[in-house]
Amino acid sequence: MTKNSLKTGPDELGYYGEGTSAMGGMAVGETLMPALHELNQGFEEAIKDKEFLDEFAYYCKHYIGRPSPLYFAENLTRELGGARILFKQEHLNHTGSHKITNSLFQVLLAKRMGKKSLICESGAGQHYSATAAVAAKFGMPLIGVMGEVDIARVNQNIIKAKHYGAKLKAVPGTLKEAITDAIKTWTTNPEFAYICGSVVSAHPFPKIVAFAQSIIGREIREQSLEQEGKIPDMIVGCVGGGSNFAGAIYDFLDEPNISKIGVEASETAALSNGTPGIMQGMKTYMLQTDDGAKSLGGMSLGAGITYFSVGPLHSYLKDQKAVTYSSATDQEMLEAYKIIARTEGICSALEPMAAAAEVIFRQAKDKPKDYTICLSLCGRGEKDLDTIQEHIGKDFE
Amino acid sequence: MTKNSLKTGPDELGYYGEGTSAMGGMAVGETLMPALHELNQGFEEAIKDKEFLDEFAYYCKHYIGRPSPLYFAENLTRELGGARILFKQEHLNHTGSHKITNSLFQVLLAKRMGKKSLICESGAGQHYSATAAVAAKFGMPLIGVMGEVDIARVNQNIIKAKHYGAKLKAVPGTLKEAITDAIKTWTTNPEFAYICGSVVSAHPFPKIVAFAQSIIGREIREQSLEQEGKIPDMIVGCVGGGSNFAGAIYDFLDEPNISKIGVEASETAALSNGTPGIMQGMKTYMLQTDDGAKSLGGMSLGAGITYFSVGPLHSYLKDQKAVTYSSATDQEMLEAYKIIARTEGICSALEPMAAAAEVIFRQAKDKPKDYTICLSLCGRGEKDLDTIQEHIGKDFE
Amino acid sequence: MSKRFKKIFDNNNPKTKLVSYFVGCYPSPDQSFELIKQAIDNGVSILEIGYCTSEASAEGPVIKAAHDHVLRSGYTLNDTINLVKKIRDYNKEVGILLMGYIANLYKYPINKFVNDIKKAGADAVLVVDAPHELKEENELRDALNDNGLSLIKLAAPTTDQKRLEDIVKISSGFIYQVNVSGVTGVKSANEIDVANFVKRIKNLTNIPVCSGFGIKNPEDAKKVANSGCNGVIVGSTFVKYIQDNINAPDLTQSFGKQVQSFSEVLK
Amino acid sequence: MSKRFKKIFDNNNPKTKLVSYFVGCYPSPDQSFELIKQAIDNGVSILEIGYCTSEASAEGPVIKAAHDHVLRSGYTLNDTINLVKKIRDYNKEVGILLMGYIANLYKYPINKFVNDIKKAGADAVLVVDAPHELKEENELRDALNDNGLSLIKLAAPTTDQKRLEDIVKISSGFIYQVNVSGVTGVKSANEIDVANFVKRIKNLTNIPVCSGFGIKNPEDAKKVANSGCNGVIVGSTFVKYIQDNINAPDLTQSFGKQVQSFSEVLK
Ligand SMILES: Cc1ncc(COP(=O)(O)O)c(C=O)c1O
Ligand SMILES: Cc1ncc(COP(=O)(O)O)c(C=O)c1O
Repeated sequence: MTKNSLKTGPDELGYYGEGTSAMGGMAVGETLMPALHELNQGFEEAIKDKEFLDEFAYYCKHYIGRPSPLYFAENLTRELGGARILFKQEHLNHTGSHKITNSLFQVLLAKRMGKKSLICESGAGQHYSATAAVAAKFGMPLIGVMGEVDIARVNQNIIKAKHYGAKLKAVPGTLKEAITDAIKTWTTNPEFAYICGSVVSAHPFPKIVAFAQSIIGREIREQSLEQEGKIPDMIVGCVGGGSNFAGAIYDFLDEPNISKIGVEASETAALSNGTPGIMQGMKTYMLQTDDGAKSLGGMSLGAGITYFSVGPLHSYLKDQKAVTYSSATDQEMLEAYKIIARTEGICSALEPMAAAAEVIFRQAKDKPKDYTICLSLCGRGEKDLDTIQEHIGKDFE
Repeated sequence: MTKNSLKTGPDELGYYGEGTSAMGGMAVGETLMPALHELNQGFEEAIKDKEFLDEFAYYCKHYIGRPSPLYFAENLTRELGGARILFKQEHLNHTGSHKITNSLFQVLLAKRMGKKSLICESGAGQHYSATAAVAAKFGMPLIGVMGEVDIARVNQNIIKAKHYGAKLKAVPGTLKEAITDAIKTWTTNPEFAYICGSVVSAHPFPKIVAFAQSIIGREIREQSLEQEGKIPDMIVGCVGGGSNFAGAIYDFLDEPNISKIGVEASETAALSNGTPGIMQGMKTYMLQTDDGAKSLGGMSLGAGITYFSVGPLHSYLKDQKAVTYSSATDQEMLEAYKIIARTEGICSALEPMAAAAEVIFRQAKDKPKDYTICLSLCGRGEKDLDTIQEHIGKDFE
Repeated sequence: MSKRFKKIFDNNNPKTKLVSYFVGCYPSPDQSFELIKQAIDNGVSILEIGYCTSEASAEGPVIKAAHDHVLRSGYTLNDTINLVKKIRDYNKEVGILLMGYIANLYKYPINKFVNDIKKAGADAVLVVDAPHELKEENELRDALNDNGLSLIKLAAPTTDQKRLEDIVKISSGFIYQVNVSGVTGVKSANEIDVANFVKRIKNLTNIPVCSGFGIKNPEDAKKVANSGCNGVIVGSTFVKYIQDNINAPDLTQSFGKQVQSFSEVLK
Repeated sequence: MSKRFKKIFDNNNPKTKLVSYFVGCYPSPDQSFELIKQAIDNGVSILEIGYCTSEASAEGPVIKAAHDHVLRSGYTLNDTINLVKKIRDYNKEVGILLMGYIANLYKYPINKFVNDIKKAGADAVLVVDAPHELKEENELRDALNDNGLSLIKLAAPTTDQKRLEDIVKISSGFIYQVNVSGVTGVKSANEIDVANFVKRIKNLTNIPVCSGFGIKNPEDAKKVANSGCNGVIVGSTFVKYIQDNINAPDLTQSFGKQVQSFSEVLK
């Protein structure tokens, strides 16, 4: 990796980029700083340990079911009449989303570091149920923090996590409040391992999560070369904190000829509508009041992408103009859901439908037929069925 | 294959075995007989067509996500202290069970035969939602028939199938009534393709479904040889109609040193408690009144294994003493669910928990540590969460 | 073929026979007997007496409800065979055909069944879900033939020429020509289709053809009779009449008139 | 270090300083000013004036509720700086420290913030989520130093020796010794742990040490004072008193007594 590579990762203090415009960092209370440094050291050691990486690869294959297929969406392609669309089928992973790869990695890391208990936050509950599954598998107790709004809308994940033996802490609000409270819970128990669900929060979490999820992009490269004879021309993924998309594009960051589009929920489009700020442990783009006193942002139907902020890597990539960021509305997500259910027989989670909307409504149609777009289909829809029924149930009658 | 192989399949009229004790056959009305013959011919042609088989393999890999992993259940093994337990992770398939492999195969076959519309029945709704997904993918309309009791308990599958564009026909009762009504619906529309969900009904369905699902056993062989250095000593699967278990054992039928145990729900244990009879298109063991006028059998919590009868292949294998059949109670299934959720972080469907109960409570403990048992974990639990919560929700508090 | 069937079809009066289906023992053995007597007295030439099974796969909602009623009431195939005996005692000319599914016969078992119904005075059997590909069909057919009884075979709109030839070859008594693809009592028959189908069969054989499914009123019966078939089969329409009037005190009498309205047009 | 802080800690009376935390502008700027005046009048040596942010990650439920109230009411960091100015106008001796999160300072931005609070009469700043690893901490520390103001650093029970040495090195004013791992106002401090921790810091530096978190009553304050620290920090306990009595007409007076009950034991 050259000095100028976008893949060099953050510096030792967690900054992506240099000078005052650098993103990331470590903005947490003193109580947690030793834990973060310990984690960073543990991570750096672990990824040099072949046995550890083999263990991660073993469970990726046997427990998660990786690699997730790269699937040519023939009908959708035909219907749109433009680019050739590939789905990266992360929804087929155990527990139903990309999240488990990260949970698995961090829990293995925690185990390696001798940790005995786990904490996590969650938006859509995917990270919670995934971490709970892995926690059960490795015999570690877990406390998950979630916002009450999300708990109500993604109930099945809560029940599954309970069956795996995890304990839930409910706080008012959504993912944002869950993250703040998870940090408080960690501050109260700094000897626990905090299993962060996306490329967000203080260093070294963005680095660790991006590392764990970068397997997605490496699989895409290998599968696309094998199946399509070339790598995709464009990669599109939804962005809440940004982990599935970071994972999908990481391996391709130094290939500027590959277009990369990250799609946020329009109600919480930090990269399109936000400004740099420092909250929840990191400097990054976010929706906030001018004085930085209050986070802002509405509610999206995509529980996992209802997040006023975004991982610092994405802010950096935006500033570098290496990646394009856009947003999609609830209406567009629901429309995309319908189209993909009907054409491909896939009941997707709503979050990746933000990315699908970008592909369907804005990217695929006017592209030539040999142009390939890889869409990160990062979650299955069971958790969202009630929400979908409530909003567009009548459309299916 | 030798004449005496258990894998020779049924004869041209659908009989497994010879003489009056032969099982299977074609007991349907005249209206459907031409369709069955046409289907048999279509099937025999298709499986000689390399292109067709390649197409099936292609979608198995990319759409379903096959091969499903063969997973060493380390914690469960440790907890039981006996045999080494492997899970065949069929629940990781798209739509969440083994059923989709069969749906895919039959829909591809229907397409090859020029069929334009589809009918299916379903118990747990897994076959319905799987067939609906595949039907959407190949642009064919589908009518699914389900019992009202099942519709109420596995509601998510109904909603997903609706989103895929399928139409539901509700009939009073459970799987048994759904099968009878599906045959009526087919009789009314004999030009439709009937996509049968298990190794049941009239010839050639048992043969076709066993063929499609036998990929499970071939994967088990290959994975077990690669991972374990040997094939499993025992294979255990739940039996409703018997397709996942048939698929798991088919490749091993001529290897008598491999134990094979099929586990029914104790309320509808046709093989343990039934007698031969002819209903729903086939001669097989079933629960019925002495005069053959009425099917019998109670209700199991496993919607997909609440079936008074069983596929004729299994009746044949029972009579041949080639396979052992047992049964598990609701209580045992729920206990097994809890143990597997807690030890392995897997939220399983209830049906395979019948097989898990056999392994956990009756097989694994007293076996030596180098004895391997492969459990067919053929469905994920989301569809059953309400039922589980209702019955043992308090156990998780 | 039984002598009785031969006599029925050899007779030119009525021109087209009225074949009528009854669910045996519905709504009870006694009422069933009274209704059937009315049918005989009002011009039915052949009775199809259905025995019941829970998984009947060719019955529409009307006949299914009657089956369920009989099964719930606990009446069995034995009760239906007893009913046949009573009918035969009442009338020596009417043709009697037992109709149902293979499930019950297999358990009876088949040889004993043939013996028992012969003794009771039946002429034939029709098993909806026993095509000639089924071992038990062969067994049943042999036993019936050995006893001078007929196995009535079905020919459906989906039956192709080759298959029709096979069916004709093994048929005796008459051929039950199914007019529509579907369960009993739902779809209506199309006049032209019926006529063509009858012609197809008549080209192959001299065995009488009775045409059934979808006949809802005397007008339908008349139209189907015009197709050239030897008999018209009315099932769900009669069962439904009984169902709809089950509590009417004059059901038996009014049912007789209902039957007559069909037999009249077939003279 | 500001001259004022030096003077406060050089003075032997009171033996242990009472440092008290207020949510700036809570429940309103005027009431906040009145309450703080009472605090000054009843023996508080150093005031921590908190400014609010929605994602405060170290606050327990009591202080969080107060923050939320202030944010909902629309009072800003500017209002809190104005409050500081009024306090300074009222009293020249009391130490004033602005305390909060980096979010608001980053947007203010930092240089302007330092200018404005210096003008308002503040002595120091404490930023909960700005460890010395953070670029903005460095920027803020430099600006404060340049202006003769202090950046108060935290030392936590989790802070290891190496890190403590680094913190001590960059500290000025005093060191905020956090007694428990956790958010404000929940866990209680353990006497022995506190004493050991104070000793650990004192071994490294002469900079005063103020000990905070988990002090719920005068007795706790006394025990913590016995550890040898230079100041005792009371936060949630005072905020909770205000919260619980928010509608009491004599809140201001009774709050003064409440403060006095703490300052008394520290003399
Ligand atoms: C299905 C799904 N997709 C996407 C996301 C967003 O997370 P990220 O942006 O980190 O990929 C979530 C988070 O919960 C999710 O559950
Ligand atoms: C999860 C699951 N397992 C098992 C079964 C039983 O089917 P079979 O016996 O054909 O494998 C079903 C049927 O619906 C099912 O959904």
